[in-house]
Amino acid sequence: MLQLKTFSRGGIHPPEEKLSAQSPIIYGDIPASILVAVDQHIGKPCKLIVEKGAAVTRGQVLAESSGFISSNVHSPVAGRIQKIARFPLLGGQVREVIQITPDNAGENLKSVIDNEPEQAVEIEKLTPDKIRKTIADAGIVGMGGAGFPTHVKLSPPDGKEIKELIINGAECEPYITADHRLMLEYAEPLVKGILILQKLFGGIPVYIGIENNKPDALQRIDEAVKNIPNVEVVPLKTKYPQGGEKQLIKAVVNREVPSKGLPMDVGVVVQNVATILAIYNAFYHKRPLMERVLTVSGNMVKDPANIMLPIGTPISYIMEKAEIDKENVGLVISGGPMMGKTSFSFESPITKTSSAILFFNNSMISKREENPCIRCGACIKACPMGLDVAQYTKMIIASVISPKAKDSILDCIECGSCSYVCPADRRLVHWMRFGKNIIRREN
Amino acid sequence: MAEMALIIVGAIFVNNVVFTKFLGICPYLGVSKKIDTAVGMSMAVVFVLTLAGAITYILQYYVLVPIKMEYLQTIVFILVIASLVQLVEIVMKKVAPALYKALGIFLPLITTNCAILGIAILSVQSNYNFLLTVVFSFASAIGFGVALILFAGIRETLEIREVPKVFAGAPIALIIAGILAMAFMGFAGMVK
Amino acid sequence: MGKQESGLKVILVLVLIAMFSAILLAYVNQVTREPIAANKKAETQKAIKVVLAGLKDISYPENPTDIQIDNSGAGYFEAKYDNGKTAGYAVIVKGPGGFTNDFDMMVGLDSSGKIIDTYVLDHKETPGLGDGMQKEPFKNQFRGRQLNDTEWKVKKDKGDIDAITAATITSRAFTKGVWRALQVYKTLREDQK
Amino acid sequence: MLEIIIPGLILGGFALISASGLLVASKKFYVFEDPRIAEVNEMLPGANCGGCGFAGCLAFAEHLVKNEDTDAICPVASGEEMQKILAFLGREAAVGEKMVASLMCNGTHDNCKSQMDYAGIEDCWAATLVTDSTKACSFACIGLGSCVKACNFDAMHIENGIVVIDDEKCTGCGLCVPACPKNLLHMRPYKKYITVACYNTDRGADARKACTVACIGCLKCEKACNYDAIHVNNFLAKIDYQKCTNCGDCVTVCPTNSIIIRGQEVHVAVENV
Amino acid sequence: METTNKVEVKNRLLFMDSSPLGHVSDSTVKIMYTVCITLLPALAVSVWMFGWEAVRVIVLTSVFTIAIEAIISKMVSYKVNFMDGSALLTGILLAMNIPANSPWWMILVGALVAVILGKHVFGGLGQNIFNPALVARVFLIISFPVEMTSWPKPLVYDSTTGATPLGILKTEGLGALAGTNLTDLAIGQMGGSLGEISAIALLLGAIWLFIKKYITWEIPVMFFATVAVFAGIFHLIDPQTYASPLFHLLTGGVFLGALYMATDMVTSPMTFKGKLIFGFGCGFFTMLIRLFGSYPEGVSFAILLMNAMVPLLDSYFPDQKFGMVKNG
Amino acid sequence: MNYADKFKKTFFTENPVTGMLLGMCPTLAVTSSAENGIGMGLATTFVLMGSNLVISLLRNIIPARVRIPAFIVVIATFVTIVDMGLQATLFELHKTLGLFIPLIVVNCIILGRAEAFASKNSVLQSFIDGLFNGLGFTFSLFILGTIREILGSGAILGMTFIPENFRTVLLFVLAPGAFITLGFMLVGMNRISKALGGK
Repeated sequence: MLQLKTFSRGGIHPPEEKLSAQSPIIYGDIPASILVAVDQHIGKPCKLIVEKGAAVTRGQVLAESSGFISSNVHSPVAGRIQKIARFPLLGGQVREVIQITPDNAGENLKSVIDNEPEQAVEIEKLTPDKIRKTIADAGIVGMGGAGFPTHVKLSPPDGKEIKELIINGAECEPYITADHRLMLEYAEPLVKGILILQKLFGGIPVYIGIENNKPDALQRIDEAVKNIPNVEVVPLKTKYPQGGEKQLIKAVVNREVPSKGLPMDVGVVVQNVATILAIYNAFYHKRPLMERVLTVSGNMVKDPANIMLPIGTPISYIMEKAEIDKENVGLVISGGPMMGKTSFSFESPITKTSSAILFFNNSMISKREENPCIRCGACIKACPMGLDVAQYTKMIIASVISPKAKDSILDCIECGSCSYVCPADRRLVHWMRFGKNIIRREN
Repeated sequence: MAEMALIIVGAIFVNNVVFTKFLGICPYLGVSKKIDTAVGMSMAVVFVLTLAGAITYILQYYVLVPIKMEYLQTIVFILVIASLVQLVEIVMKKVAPALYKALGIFLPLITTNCAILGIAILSVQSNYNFLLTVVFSFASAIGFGVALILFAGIRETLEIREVPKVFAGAPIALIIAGILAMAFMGFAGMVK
Repeated sequence: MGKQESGLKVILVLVLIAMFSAILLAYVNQVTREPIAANKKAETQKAIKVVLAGLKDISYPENPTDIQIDNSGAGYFEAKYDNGKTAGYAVIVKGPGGFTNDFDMMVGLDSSGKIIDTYVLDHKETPGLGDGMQKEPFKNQFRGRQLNDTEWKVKKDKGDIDAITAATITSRAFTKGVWRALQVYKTLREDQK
Repeated sequence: MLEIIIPGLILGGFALISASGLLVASKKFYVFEDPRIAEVNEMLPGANCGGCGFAGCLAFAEHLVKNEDTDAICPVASGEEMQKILAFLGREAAVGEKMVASLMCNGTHDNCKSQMDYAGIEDCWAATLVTDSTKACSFACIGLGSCVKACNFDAMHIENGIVVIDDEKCTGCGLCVPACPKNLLHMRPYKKYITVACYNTDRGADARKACTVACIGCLKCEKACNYDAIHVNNFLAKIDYQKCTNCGDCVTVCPTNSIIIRGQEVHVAVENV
Repeated sequence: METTNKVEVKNRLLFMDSSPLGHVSDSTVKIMYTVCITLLPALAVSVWMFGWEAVRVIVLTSVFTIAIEAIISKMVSYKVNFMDGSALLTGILLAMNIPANSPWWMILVGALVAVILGKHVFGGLGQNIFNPALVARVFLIISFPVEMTSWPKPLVYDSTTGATPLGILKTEGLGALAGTNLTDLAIGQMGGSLGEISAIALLLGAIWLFIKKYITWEIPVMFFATVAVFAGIFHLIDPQTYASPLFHLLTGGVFLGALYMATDMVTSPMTFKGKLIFGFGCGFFTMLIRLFGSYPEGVSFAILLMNAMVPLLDSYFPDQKFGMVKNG
Repeated sequence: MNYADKFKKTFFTENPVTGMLLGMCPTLAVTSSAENGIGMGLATTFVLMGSNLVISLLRNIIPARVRIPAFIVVIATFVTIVDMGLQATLFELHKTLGLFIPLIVVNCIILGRAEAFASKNSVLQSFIDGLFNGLGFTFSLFILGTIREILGSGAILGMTFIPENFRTVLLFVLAPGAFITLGFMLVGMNRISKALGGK
């Protein structure tokens, strides 16, 4: 067998725990209350354009993009705005949220979606500007977790040429299987979405990077793209954090995004599988980003599943459906255990970027006490960015950060590999994040 | 040639100025907090010490010995060194302001760096000829630099290690110097 | 500090201070020169007295006579009886290759070439170890030995000398020094013949 | 005699050469440096705290000497000292009133409950990377002591979940103000001790739910104030210290005890009413 | 922390922490004890060679270091876990660095120096610059040269003492070593400190550490290679005076030093280039001292010297960061 | 000025060695025995008193620009006097102190006191300042020398007190011991100073 591609430096192998890999995507019901967060992306906050008490329709814009790096937010349901107030989101932030009481609470999402059949799209006639505008209007953001507005990523500034498009199907985080299921069940729509982006950049080569721990998805996508020119599936060796943009580019096209640079600096755009599906929906169903598939898993979940839900569904709804005992839940993670964020409220709604919700009981909680660093170098070996994490975190703790270290600290992708392997239980990622915070505050 | 090599190895390692001769301890403790300043200081010492070695040799053998006033050695040497340092300071301030700013208050400290006077007197005592005096002064200064930069490297990491409060600062610096001196004792006997 | 003094004054003050200092020092020097010289001499005297212990009614020159043996310098005092006959020699040699450095030592020999005693003038050997060469059990074994009746090596090197515990190198250097002194004696004897 | 005179002449000669060499050099390579910088530096307290916005006292001294800046103030030096320095430089001083840092929150563990089991790094900024607030009120003092670390004068301590400031030790350097991720610290005049200990701009009901001593924006204080010194904006009262007279009327009327008297026995003053 | 715990009792709250929330099962304690265990073969050989005396030394050093660490844990403000294996490891390594006939008071001094001067003045575990066991060894060599240079003879089990092969080489020259059998040296049949003697047993233990990835190849390989090359050059120039490379590798502390002392995580560099230079430096200074210095053995001095250079190596020879490659 | 207070200060909190870290070279170099320490200390004290006295006398005459050379010449004069005087009277001590007698010139304590005190204060005060600082210096050297002598040679002031068969920790009379002992002594003295200051 050929040597599978992967990125060259660092990386770890956490237990995969893909418990829901064989559970087909199920469709949730419209919950009794929808909480749409006003800001679900990175960039300029958007502008609220609805008021309390107003009636809204499905797909209506609730908050408008307020600049280039910003994104619209749509109502996933028809209903009435109950309240606009600050509310804890998944990941512990308290932000403005629009609470909507849906008119059709209890209706299954499947029937809602089936009401919006696929329309024919003449790809050849789409202009790049039209494509970008449709994507921007649909409020599509990177759905892998970062939430960066997609149309911005697809608009390289003058002088930056995009030579390759990489579709991120690596899904390297433990537990999460949403993208895996999407690739299995939505292969054809995904290909259609990919073709739109390929058209946008004038038929550039497209690589779909999928880790080899998902052989069925590899096979399925491979079949779907067999007859399409210039689109190729790239099987990757399973290694965390292959799903990180920089690592994926290194693995697939063997180029390194320069420090402080963006993928477009090496002529590449990376898009997540779920984002591609959202793009497909925007064109073929004229449907803005209103639903997403997420994995519900963790040791408190009896039947780990992949479920499609309207954005804004409170997780208490999921807990009810999945019969999770609230009393015993000690830890809720939005996203995977390596990079996901913890949440403190059961009422927090899911957002565009929630790829998974993991519920754990207290056994998962370890109040790790930091021990002294014994300079074993495990963190450095594990770091996919080649950073001297041990040294930098000590600088941050002592608040004497050398100028050279500052650049490096900002290069950290917070993948968690270092903390994961540290035998001294040091909170390296948290310190690195804290260090970034200090450096940003200084500037 | 061999003698010169021995003098160099001897001055840098075996009889290191700081670790075995106890010269220049004040700047060793004072200017070793940052590698950059340590490097600057080392260069300044190399420059001044070599120059002072040469000048004091000339003074000793062409002025003091002929007129049989060796007892004026200390006073003449120090007067010359002090003036030399001040001269270097004045010139550097004008010619290389960046370097001057980096070394800051430490240039005047070179005057009271006993390594300078100590090495000058030692080379006279060792009866070296002019060339050897210069080489010896230079090598001694390099030895000082090696000790200083090594030590500055350690102190820079100490800043991010959790040294107990009671030992922080001078005590730990001295203890490290002690351990380094222990390690340097390994070179004992290398130069006969 | 504020004002700038005139250049002339600056120079003048410094020159005056220097001159005054020099004059003071010159005076002190005049006063102390004698005692210092005496002290220095006394030290050598003391060493000679130790290494030539037992020889009575002797006289020797003020300063050692330099002599060249196997590429290294040495010096010696020739001690004479009142009647002008050689009583013995106090030889100053270097103990080559001590643990840390060479050291200066003095070896006393009687007119027949027998070692009377040894004395270390200046050394940098490890206190408590190498400086055992100044102490009794070690020193004693040299007394009375001659060039030819002894293999001048430490026992480890298949010689006759007991090394100081854990200070073989020092012992070896010391032995070599003594041997050198004996060479000096040999040379002198040959010259006289 | 000659033996004494000659060394004198020789050493004098050396001195002559060195001194004239130095003199020539110092003329030829002359770099002007205002001697006043050193003197001003001597007059400054030498805390090197950076509260003035410069990199240490020497840099501040250099700034004072080189710029005609009469407003720059060393927060550590008393007004008198500052005046002395400016007088030395021949300028009129703008005398600053002593300011102290003041916390706009009273969300102790009793008043504002924790709503999570925070296990991350013990630092407010680090905590904000995980959550907006560990307490029910998202505006509340996190109480992990970022400001305490920033304080060079041992004037701040964490007590019962919030920071307590010692007005006597506080020099008003203001370094703690940017150190608070929740923007809860502000500078108030030392002598004006009435302060709104809340920063919650949520509606009254929401605010009250989060914390028992939250400002609910009821406007009672605004009405009670005879000096037009307190105003409610965005459901939060704010005192204008230019006008405040320390009369304490607002403290009396506040239904949630969110306006308090600092630097005195806070609770006694409130309960007496 | 304390406050959040208090609230937890009444009203259970969700756990909030920064990612990642998973963790590998390795721990400092596990690493320390693993290293201790891999030293067992070498200890066994030392017991075979020197008998109960060796057991006595091992027990004393371990007990002393742990006891001193325990006392210190009561005196300092930072947390010290004296049973975390680091004190035991220091103790065992110290035992391996001293002769089997060491008097108890010397072991006590060694343990004091190792734990206090070697570690706790710097702030305890992980903060030290120098390898504690080596600080102690060098301290003892300098302070008690008599005790530290009279080594019991192997397989004799009485109080006769002799010199190490390197000691003989230094004082009596190569000729005195004519009958030495390299196989004996590899097994450990020679005079020396407990851990100095058996190259094979040390290698055996170290292989396990390699497998566990607790040590990497750079330092030991560079160390061995430098010693071999250095010794080889001199041996080629003058085989009558200078011993063979294999002799230099198998005698003295090269194996112990290269595999266990120089690779000590806390006091060795963390970067690839740094490790290579570190290994080279250790070998270089070892041979410099062995060939030209007064001490017959230079491994401990060499490693201490290189320990001092670790901060410089770490900061001036960093690993290449991601994104620094020019894309061709 | 409160002399008693100042005296206490120069011995503990502002001790030239343990408080201000001045004059490290002779401190480390000559303290292998208490006797040497005292000798060095007293020699330094003499120079310190003399130079303080003279510099204080000349403080208004010496121009700022040649301040350092002028001070150093004065100091060097006294050092040379001590050098010659010791050689003439205490020859053995002079031999052990060796190179470090001329190096008193560059002992930062002396120039430091000249700069910081004598050039600004009256003659009597400067003289007393020199005396106290010198004694403080001597005190530190004596303590350090005593510790090293006890540990390293098993003797106090040259009198051996341990039995013949016992070992001493040689390292303490060697160079590394000087550094390490002083390091620990600083910790001890800081503790004492703190205790005294706390009263």
